[in-house]
Amino acid sequence: MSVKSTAVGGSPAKSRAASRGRSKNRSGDGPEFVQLLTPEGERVEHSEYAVDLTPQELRGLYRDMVLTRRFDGEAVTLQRQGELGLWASLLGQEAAQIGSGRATRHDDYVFPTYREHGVAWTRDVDPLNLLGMFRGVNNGGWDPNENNFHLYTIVIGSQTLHATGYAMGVAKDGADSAVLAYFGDGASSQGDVAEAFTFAAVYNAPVVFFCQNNQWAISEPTERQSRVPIYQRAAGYGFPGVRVDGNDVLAVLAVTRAALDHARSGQGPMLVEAFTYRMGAHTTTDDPTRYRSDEEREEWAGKDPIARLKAYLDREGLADEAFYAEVGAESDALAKRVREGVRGMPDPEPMAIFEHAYADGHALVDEERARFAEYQASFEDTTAGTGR
Amino acid sequence: MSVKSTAVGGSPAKSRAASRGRSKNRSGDGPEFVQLLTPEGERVEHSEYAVDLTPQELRGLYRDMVLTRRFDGEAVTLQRQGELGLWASLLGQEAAQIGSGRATRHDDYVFPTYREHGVAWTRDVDPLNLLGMFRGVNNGGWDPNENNFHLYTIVIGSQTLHATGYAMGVAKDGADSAVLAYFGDGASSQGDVAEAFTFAAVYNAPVVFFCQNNQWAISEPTERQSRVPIYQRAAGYGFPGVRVDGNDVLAVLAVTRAALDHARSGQGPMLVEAFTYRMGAHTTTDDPTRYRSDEEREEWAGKDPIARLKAYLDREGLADEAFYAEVGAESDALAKRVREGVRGMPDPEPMAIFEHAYADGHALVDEERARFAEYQASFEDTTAGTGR
Amino acid sequence: MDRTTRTMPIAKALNESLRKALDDDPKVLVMGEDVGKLGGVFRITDGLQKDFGESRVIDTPLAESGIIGTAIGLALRGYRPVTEIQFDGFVFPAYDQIVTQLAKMHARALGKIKLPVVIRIPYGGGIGAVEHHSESPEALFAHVAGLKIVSPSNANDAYWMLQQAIQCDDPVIFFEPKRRYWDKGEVDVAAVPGDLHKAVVARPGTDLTLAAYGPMVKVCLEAAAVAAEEGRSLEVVDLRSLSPIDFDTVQASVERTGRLVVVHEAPVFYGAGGEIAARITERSFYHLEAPVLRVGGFHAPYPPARLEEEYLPGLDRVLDAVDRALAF
Amino acid sequence: MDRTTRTMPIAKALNESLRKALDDDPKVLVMGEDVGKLGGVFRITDGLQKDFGESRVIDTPLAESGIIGTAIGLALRGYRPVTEIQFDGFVFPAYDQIVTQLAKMHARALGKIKLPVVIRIPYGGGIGAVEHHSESPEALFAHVAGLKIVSPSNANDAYWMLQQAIQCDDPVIFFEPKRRYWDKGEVDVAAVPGDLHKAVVARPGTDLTLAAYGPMVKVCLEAAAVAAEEGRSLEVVDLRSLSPIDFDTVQASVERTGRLVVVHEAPVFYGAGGEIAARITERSFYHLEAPVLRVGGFHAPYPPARLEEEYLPGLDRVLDAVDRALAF
Ligand SMILES: Cc1ncc(C[n+]2csc(CCOP(=O)(O)OP(=O)(O)O)c2C)c(N)n1
Ligand SMILES: Cc1ncc(C[n+]2csc(CCOP(=O)(O)OP(=O)(O)O)c2C)c(N)n1
Ligand SMILES: [Mg+2]
Ligand SMILES: [Mg+2]
Repeated sequence: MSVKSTAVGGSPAKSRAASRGRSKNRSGDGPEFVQLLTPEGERVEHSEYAVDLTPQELRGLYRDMVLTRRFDGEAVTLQRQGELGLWASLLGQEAAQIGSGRATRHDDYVFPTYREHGVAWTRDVDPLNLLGMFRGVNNGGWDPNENNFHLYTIVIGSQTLHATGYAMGVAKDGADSAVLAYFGDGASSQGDVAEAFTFAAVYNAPVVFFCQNNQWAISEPTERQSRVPIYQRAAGYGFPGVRVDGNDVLAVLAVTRAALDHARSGQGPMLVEAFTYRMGAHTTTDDPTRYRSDEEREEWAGKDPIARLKAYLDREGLADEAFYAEVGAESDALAKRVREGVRGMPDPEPMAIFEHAYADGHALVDEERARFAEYQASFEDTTAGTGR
Repeated sequence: MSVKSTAVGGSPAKSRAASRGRSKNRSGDGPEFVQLLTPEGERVEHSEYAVDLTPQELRGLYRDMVLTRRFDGEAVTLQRQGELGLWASLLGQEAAQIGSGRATRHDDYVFPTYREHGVAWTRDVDPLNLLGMFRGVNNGGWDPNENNFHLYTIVIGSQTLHATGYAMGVAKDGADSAVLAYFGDGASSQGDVAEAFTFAAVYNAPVVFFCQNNQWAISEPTERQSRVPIYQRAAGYGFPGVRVDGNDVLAVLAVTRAALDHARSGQGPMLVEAFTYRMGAHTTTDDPTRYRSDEEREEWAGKDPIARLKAYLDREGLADEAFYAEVGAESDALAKRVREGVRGMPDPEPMAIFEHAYADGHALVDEERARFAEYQASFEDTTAGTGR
Repeated sequence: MDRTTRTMPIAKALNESLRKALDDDPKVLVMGEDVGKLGGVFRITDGLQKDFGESRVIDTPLAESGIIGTAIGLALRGYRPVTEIQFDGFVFPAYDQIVTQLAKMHARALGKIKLPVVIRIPYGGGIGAVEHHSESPEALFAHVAGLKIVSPSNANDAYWMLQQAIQCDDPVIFFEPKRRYWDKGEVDVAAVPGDLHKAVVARPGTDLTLAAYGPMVKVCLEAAAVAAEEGRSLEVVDLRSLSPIDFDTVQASVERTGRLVVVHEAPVFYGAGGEIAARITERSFYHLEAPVLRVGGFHAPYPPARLEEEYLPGLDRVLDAVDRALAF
Repeated sequence: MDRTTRTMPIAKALNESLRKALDDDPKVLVMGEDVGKLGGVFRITDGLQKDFGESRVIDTPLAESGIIGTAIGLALRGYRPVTEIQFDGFVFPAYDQIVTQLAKMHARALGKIKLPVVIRIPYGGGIGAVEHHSESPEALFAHVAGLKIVSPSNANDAYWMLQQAIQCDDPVIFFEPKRRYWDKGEVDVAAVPGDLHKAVVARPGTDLTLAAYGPMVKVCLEAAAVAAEEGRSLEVVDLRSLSPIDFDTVQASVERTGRLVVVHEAPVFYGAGGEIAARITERSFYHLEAPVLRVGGFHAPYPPARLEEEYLPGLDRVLDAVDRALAF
């Protein structure tokens, strides 16, 4: 009696080396994922996923990625200058974010993590809004319903359940919108994400789970979260999963659009794993030299999503210098607006502490607010010798 | 651009009917599971799983199942008589429990839910110990290390993580024992179970997850938890899953033994789904007529695990009347011992409330204990007229 | 008794209240484990799925974090989910979603979104159940800003407070005194209810105030009756709400009686009694003729059923505290 | 300063304490997110994986329930896991495992098994962080029987209390005052430590007692220094332990000074201050010349970083409460 290489209906019992080895899980090359644009910018076809974009649309994606990267870089600088308390850079993930964000319709609803600055851009969220929480003037604070873009969520994985519930509501309403829920490779380990898969499957909710596998959860490589590619998890919950080259904006767009269509046509959830790389530090307080090699980063620099699309545009003659210059100028203008905007961002009033604890009021909050106002006022009358 | 029936590397995007339909998920017939004994008691072979048991071993399994069922029935009666506050009957799940329990070695460690009375039997746990918590004299209370059988766990799914941690420890110790973690179809939805899968896979822990899919979580059928068979979940976490006919004690034994061997030989976790049926109510307080049909129950009565093994024994002439008579007598004796034992089970002393809150003591507990003792003592001196 | 008033057990009052909410507002949903065909393990949702359909009365997967997490999403979509947690001890898998998401999301959005989610939790002991079925975890939620916590003690409050909780735009945890489910009382379905968070004097008295909520109100009323025979006049305040707490009503009572005993099933250590004692002592320092005393659970896991009578505060323990307070 | 005494920041003292524990007992494990190569986001586990290997210093998947749940299993196997929760606000996914399993399993087994699991949690505000990185959830654990809760305020206590927590056979939640990580103090690695759960008088005084723990001890000591210049003598008690609480030491202090102010970062409502106020008032009713006052967080979600100075109890708010207590 023994377990052969294949259990009934299950996956092959992989050898320890194969299932846990770094190379397999992390390569991301080859036929294992959907790719429409090679790192060299060559257009390739895929049997199932296709895009047919106008030159203008292609240039639009390029512009989105460049502006997003510029905004992100500016935020890193602003953090260094002390204007922000923290920043979580998306560097390297522009294709994953712009491709998926541009796949959404206006009536779709997006649930981000804390790093989806590029997705926010595609949803017309003012970049300045994103900075408030990193500056420490609020904990989010934009109106999620204005652009159907939910607040950033810091507790890992939680938002996948909110997205699923929202999608259940969409289905109840009989609407044909879809919901797009972002999460990371690290987040894939959280019980909440598994519960979201279960609820989405059981209620056939129109939600697409979009995992940006940037291969790191702070200092932990993806092998600390899973010994098989994350997209494979979906099958076990009864819905399709697919891995896409996350640095290929065309492939991400094609796959996400298909997944959203799948969801909105009543076929239920789908999981997309965008295989990409976090080029920067986890956040501005992180020091990646402690846990990963320069070579790895260099290797991924060669797969840069923006350079890749530019190579394609140039190869096909779809963009000229004037276009690049214009995007450059737009970037500069954006950076300037962000810089000035953040510097002019006022600190909240102390009384804001009490402002939105409750929608319908709470007697204790009222009492504490009144006492605190009194206490604050007491300083105005006195000039305490002890510096009190 | 569309999602075809097969996503890259993912599972087929099932049609709504197929993936959510009751019939598919619940049939359990056919080649979808490992079976070595048909409901009629015919021995069939399986390409991967085999058992070769002596007549004595076969009779042993029969005896285990009969005694377990008798004990369980006695407990139901005791509950009706008010001797127990509650009972969770295993009726119908004897093969799943005896088959898997008998697959364990003495040095293996078992983490049950609250219904594994048959497994406890195979681990030599005194049945009377199991009754304490249902009588309300303790919350478990046996020494888990005496038989490597952990306490019953009531909060659904929690124990799968304990089992995984324990297995991580076994691996650290370099021991070749395995750990067997029970859970239900309902439990498969809990985030903790998913996290257990993740930890077990990442650390290659020697743990076998054993799901008794008895098709109901109180009043909810398995479709409320999953739209595909539960064993399929394992593949998405990178380890093998297999479904076995849970009413076939030989198949359960073979598959569980293979899975435990798989685990102890360093190949990591495995998931076994035993497809079975809860013949009784969820617990003695439940009323299953509110949510399921008599026909369903009748259909499953035809697959009775004990009748099935008996048919085989009789067909092959492996047991005679004397044997059955002996088992009957043993059952009667067991029932009597249990009945008398439970009736003689003393209520705990009030001061037991404070007894084991902490191992190393806690000042407040000491203070409350002392005060309570004083308070209790005060009644001894007085005869209050008001009935106080 | 006029036509709008009927006598019914608390369980029935809750059922009718849910029915009315489902009837009045198509956005109200009921969701939880076994709330459908079974009608919940306590039958509080009995018959609702039959009448309102599976899309409004939803049997969920067995995952509490999932229940609350998806309820949040449904609320974001404009629904008003009324969730059921099967027993007190099973709310903890959802604790993260409740404390870090549900409680904080309105503030996180600077008020731009609302989270009208109700979490119904049958709580407390006294029903002879196994582990995790008899706990009183209310303090673990009341410490957290963004949540409102209430607990009715009688059928009329059960009916109306649940209506008000569902209408509230904030998340409300609705603790149901499970061992009182079968206690009957008059429910006036036409009465205009008072403030959800206001305490009421359930029995007036002059010598000492007993403050309690949920299942302990009955014990306190009984204690007051016994004490009355002994010539002592106890006032009983039914707090009804644990966040916010109506300190004004308690203070007014204490300033009449001069003494306060707070009673709850939950462990005393870090429990509601401490908060009430601290605040009332601060407010009424010169009125108190004795320290505020607390009667409640011990600092030990909830004991097995055969010990719960000793563990739970009963008449004797309440009157013992009354004696001690009066002896001060 | 003798040879066994060295000056180091709290962070370093914790690191050395973990190192010593790993050295002394092969059953001790360190586990958590990013505790390996990175050495933890606060570098408390810096260098430990390098020296003790991946099987004793374990980077875990990103799942807090999994961390505590598997730590329980490891403890059942005879290990002594010292787990790290990355920030206070991320402990809640593990809340169920902590409250229903870790806290209760020893009692459930009638004492037959032990659960020597330590949960280290950097807690509190003041570091300008984003949401969920500045909370003080200690009361949410202290209410639960079966857990022990401690929090050091200085380097020597950080070193020794962590040693003692690891040696304790009960689960201990070890709250580390993250904004004091870089505060230096003398650590005597040879001193025989006192009881883990004993409070200490950090500064003697006669007019009023300030009781605090963790990060607020420093604020109270500063307040006492300022008050001294104004001619007021404040005694500061460092509680060190929140479950159990050493009420004897607080009581003795209060019976000398007659007044008590409790200070913590955590919200006042249902916080540790309420428990202390209630109990000390009961014990020392006739000694108190003023009600016990509490200074702490408001009943609102922890605010964004630019408001935390207003939110957190500082010198001024402590002295304001002192003034009020003395004016009574
Ligand atoms: C519940 C919880 N635990 C821990 C953290 C701390 N933390 C913040 S980001 C992060 C890693 C996230 O990794 P991943 O999901 O891959 O997303 P990425 O940062 O790579 O985008 C961790 C551990 C958290 N925010 N929430
Ligand atoms: C966390 C939690 N939620 C809810 C419950 C209440 N409950 C007890 S058993 C049960 C159903 C369990 O179903 P399953 O896992 O299939 O096991 P079975 O009872 O069928 O053996 C539920 C919901 C619980 N014990 N724990
Ligand atoms: Mg990542
Ligand atoms: Mg079941």
